[in-house]
Amino acid sequence: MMDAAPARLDVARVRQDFPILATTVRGRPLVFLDSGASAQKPRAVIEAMTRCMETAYANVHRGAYRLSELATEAYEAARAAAQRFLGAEHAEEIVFTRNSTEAFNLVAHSFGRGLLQPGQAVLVSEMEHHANLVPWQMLRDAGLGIGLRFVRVTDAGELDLDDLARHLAQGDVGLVSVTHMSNVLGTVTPAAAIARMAHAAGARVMFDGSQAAVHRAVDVRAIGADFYAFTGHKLYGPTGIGVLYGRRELLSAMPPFLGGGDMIETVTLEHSSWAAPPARFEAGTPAIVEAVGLHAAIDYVTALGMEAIEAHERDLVEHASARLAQVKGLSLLGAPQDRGGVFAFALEGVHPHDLATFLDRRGVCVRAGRHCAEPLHARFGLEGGTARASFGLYTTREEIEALAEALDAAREFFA
Amino acid sequence: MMDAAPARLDVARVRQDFPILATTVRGRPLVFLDSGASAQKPRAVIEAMTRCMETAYANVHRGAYRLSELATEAYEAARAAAQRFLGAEHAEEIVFTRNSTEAFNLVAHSFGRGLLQPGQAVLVSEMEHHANLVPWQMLRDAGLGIGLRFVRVTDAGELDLDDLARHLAQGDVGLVSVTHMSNVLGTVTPAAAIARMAHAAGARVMFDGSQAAVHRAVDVRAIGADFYAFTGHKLYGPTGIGVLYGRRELLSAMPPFLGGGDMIETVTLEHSSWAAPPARFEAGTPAIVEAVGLHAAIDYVTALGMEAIEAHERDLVEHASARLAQVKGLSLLGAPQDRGGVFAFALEGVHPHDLATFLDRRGVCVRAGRHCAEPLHARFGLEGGTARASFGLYTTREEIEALAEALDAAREFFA
Amino acid sequence: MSAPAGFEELRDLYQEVILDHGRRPRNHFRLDPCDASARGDNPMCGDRVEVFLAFGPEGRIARASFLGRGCAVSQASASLLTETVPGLSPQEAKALSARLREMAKTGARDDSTEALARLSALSGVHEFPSRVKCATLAWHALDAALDGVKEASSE
Amino acid sequence: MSAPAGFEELRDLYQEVILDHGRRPRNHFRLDPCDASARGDNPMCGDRVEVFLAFGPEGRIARASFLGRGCAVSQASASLLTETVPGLSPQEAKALSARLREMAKTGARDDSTEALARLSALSGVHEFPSRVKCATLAWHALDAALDGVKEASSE
Ligand SMILES: Cc1ncc(COP(=O)(O)O)c(C=O)c1O
Ligand SMILES: Cc1ncc(COP(=O)(O)O)c(C=O)c1O
Repeated sequence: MMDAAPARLDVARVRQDFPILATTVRGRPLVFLDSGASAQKPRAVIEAMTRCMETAYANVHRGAYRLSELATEAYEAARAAAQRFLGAEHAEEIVFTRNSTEAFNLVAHSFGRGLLQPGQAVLVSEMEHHANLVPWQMLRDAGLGIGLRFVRVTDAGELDLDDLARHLAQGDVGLVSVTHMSNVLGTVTPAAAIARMAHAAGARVMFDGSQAAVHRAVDVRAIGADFYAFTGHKLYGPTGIGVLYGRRELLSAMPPFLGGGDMIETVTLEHSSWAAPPARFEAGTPAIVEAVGLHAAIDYVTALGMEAIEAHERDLVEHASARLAQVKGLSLLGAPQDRGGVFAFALEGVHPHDLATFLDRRGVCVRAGRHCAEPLHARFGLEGGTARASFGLYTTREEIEALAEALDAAREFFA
Repeated sequence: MMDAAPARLDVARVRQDFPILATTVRGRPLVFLDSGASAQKPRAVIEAMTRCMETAYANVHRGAYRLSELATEAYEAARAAAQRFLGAEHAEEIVFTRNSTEAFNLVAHSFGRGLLQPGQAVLVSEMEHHANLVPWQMLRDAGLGIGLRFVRVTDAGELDLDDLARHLAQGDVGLVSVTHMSNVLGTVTPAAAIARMAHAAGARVMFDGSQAAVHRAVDVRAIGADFYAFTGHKLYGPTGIGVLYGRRELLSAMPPFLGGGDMIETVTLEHSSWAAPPARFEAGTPAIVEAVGLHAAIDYVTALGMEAIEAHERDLVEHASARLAQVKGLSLLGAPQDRGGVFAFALEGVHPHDLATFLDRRGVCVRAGRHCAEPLHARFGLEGGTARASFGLYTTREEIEALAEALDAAREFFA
Repeated sequence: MSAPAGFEELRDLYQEVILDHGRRPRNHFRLDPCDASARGDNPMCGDRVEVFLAFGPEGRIARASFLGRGCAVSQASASLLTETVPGLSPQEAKALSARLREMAKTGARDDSTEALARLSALSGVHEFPSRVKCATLAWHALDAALDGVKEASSE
Repeated sequence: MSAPAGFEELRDLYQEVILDHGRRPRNHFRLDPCDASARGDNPMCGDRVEVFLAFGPEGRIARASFLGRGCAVSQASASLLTETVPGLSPQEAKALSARLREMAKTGARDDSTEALARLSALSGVHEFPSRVKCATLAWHALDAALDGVKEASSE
């Protein structure tokens, strides 16, 4: 590909990078439409992990020998890759966590207890994944006088910015923590506008980029994010590693989260002092091999180009919106203006679980349930859950066609 | 090997299972004597992870399709493997964590805040790794009225059981948390006796098995452990995964640790209820591929036989004790009766860091520093640290010889 | 029934009796008054079944009903339950419940009694591990109701 | 000196001047009274260097000394520092410190001044990334002392 502005994704070639896409399920080709729950891994990621374990493995930060230095360099190179990927100013602003969930717990603990004041409130939205809700409930219930309030979601499935403004106007909001892209509605939220509103009201802002960072180029400085989280396994990377971005002044002012080795400066039996970020927030032996794998994943999507990935997804979303509209009895959850590759839906007369089982028999993998977003489902009166199809960079129009046909067949079967 | 009671380790063959052991460092064969910091990975582990990602990957606990069921089965099979490995009664007593460090933080948080009472104290020892010290300091400093005291270590480097008895006699100890094997002294502690003493005094007991589980067969029921922790990467398994064993009644009575998806039962905006253990303590997408890798590691050491591994290590320890005694100017830290394959030492006139650098040039990897056990080094007046050689199941007598010769050379070089 | 070709395995799970009971659940109302009731929740998927029991003079189950929401399998299983347990003593009902759960897990049909033969339609679920809980949810609730517990533990 | 064969690279780090200053550090005492001092700690390995400075009438450094414990590299570096900075203004000393840290990282020798030529022995450390901090610890303490800070940040 000589000329590439913007590069188009050669999906057929891309699919060859993912060994699992060549496998079959009960003799049928795999149509994997659950990338929103976790994405498949390209060979580059698998091989980077293998190479690390076969040729350059040792614990990091500890040894005074070459192998350990190599491992440390690889680990810190992964941090630098995450820094570039998010457009962060400093590598020390990148903390490796287990996943997004831990990133929210870390901020709820260390920012929540360290920098929020009694009487202040955290503001999340009705469309949050439990990862960006339960840690704040636990903070609220810790008896520190920190409140928790909720920004409404419109019927179209968008963040209600007027409601956000109303909450901020109360003057007590210390942190706004909202998703950058809903894992149910697909809604991409106007992060920069939200950050401006939050900052104008004196609040800090955290974004849940678990979905967004997979589908769109993210620049935390352009957005104005104070914290930003994403999770490796959804970005075609390994399980067991996630990323928390936090602005340097904030991380530096925050007390630690977990205690143990590597996060300390000095330790006596009676007292410990803390290392500077990011070490302060990375207790114990980190997910070294997984960091190396995440680095490979970041390199992989960067080489394809986040713009090309986004363009491909926009094409899929457009196609899927049109095609799913033709499926009789199907109703989509939400109709956001800016949608990433996620569609949750109900099929008349067919419970989502029965539907998922039926589709699975045709090799079509979708998820059924409430997708760790129970309050959102309650908001839309869908306590029984929805089925959800979510796309990855390897998803094709043909797969969307296979889904649509299978939906028609399911309706007939269960009628 | 037809007859095998107890099986002997065929070390030459075992070494072929570890790709990295065939590599060279600056043109010299790798003599890896830092397994105590992190062990190398056998091909079986690497391949299990690769196979998972290439053929059976999806998120767990969530999908109603075959691939996700397979991933869930693999993840839960890893839990069952850890259960068998530790001799636990129930699979639900196994919680997957990132590493040992997180296991201690989990217990400090959920047992410490949930089940310890104000006025009670936690008892750790002077030889603990920071992972089993700093979380308790943080608990002590949380203003809950929970104390922290320290059991002395004898000059020989053993746990002072008389001092333990004295502390327990005060009647306020709620939890004894001590190492099952020191990562510096190599001391294997009498876990069953400690548990009996603790229980007789009405205290619960937790063991740090990060080192012990690698070197000895562990049976948590035989020991009488209430909690037991180990970390995957030291057991020839992946980074990013650790294991916490907790007795069912205790785990069931404990509040959660981190909040998010999968650890909840129901969630509304205002309130969440918790899932039963172990899910309650595993928030968010777990380290799925790493669990599969850990399973392979457990199968690997189990197939070799923990007894055979222990016998091999005892042979190495005996040999090393004798051989290192011949090195001029070398003094070993501690002289425990029961020592696992770990030797920390000082070489007269050579600082540990200079020593490690020197040894590295001969391909001999040892660690220098305080090995995340600053208080222990202070206890022995070794604020400047020690050098440490630690063995794995692939360590040979020849490697100990290489170490000893390199030590002689170092002394000459720096003299 | 115009199922596409190649879906024979689906028929193991969605046998006609399941589809029928799933579409038109029997005894789908609240028994009021009732002597015992309990709710079963599957938090993972949001399925919910509440089972109501009325006992006859000798302590046998006289009537059973349920309310709930969920997939065809969970609703059919609850519906079949309400048809099957009347006439049984609490012990017999619990034994039946245990058999049912066994069938759902292993797929072993059991035609030794008429009641079991009818319920054997649910054994097809064993090929679908993530769906086993759908088939057993109502039976957990039954056990809880017989034990005097208000909420079934989800196993 | 009977270093075994094949250890030429080690000589890049442990040049005679380093070994010498490491074995017999110069100015290894507490300047008392002193005008400025600061401590540098490397928590990872326990190395510690405290640098003491006395200024002359025009504000130039008149005398320097240090106390500390640590490896040959960190002690030699501190010892060389105390020999090199007397006579420099605070600004000159900080510029020298920056050059030293650059050399330690990149390995680039600098013989443009006599002081730099002497310190270039420390440039060998660049091949040993985990040891770079050993070579720079005293210089961080120097910067901190000149800034009036009591503890050097470990970079
Ligand atoms: C005795 C002991 N406890 C705890 C740990 C901490 O293990 P991890 O860093 O994997 O959490 C280690 C290893 O560093 C150890 O040796
Ligand atoms: C929007 C969103 N936030 C948070 C998460 C949690 O990610 P993880 O389970 O990797 O912590 C997910 C994925 O499950 C998600 O989609």
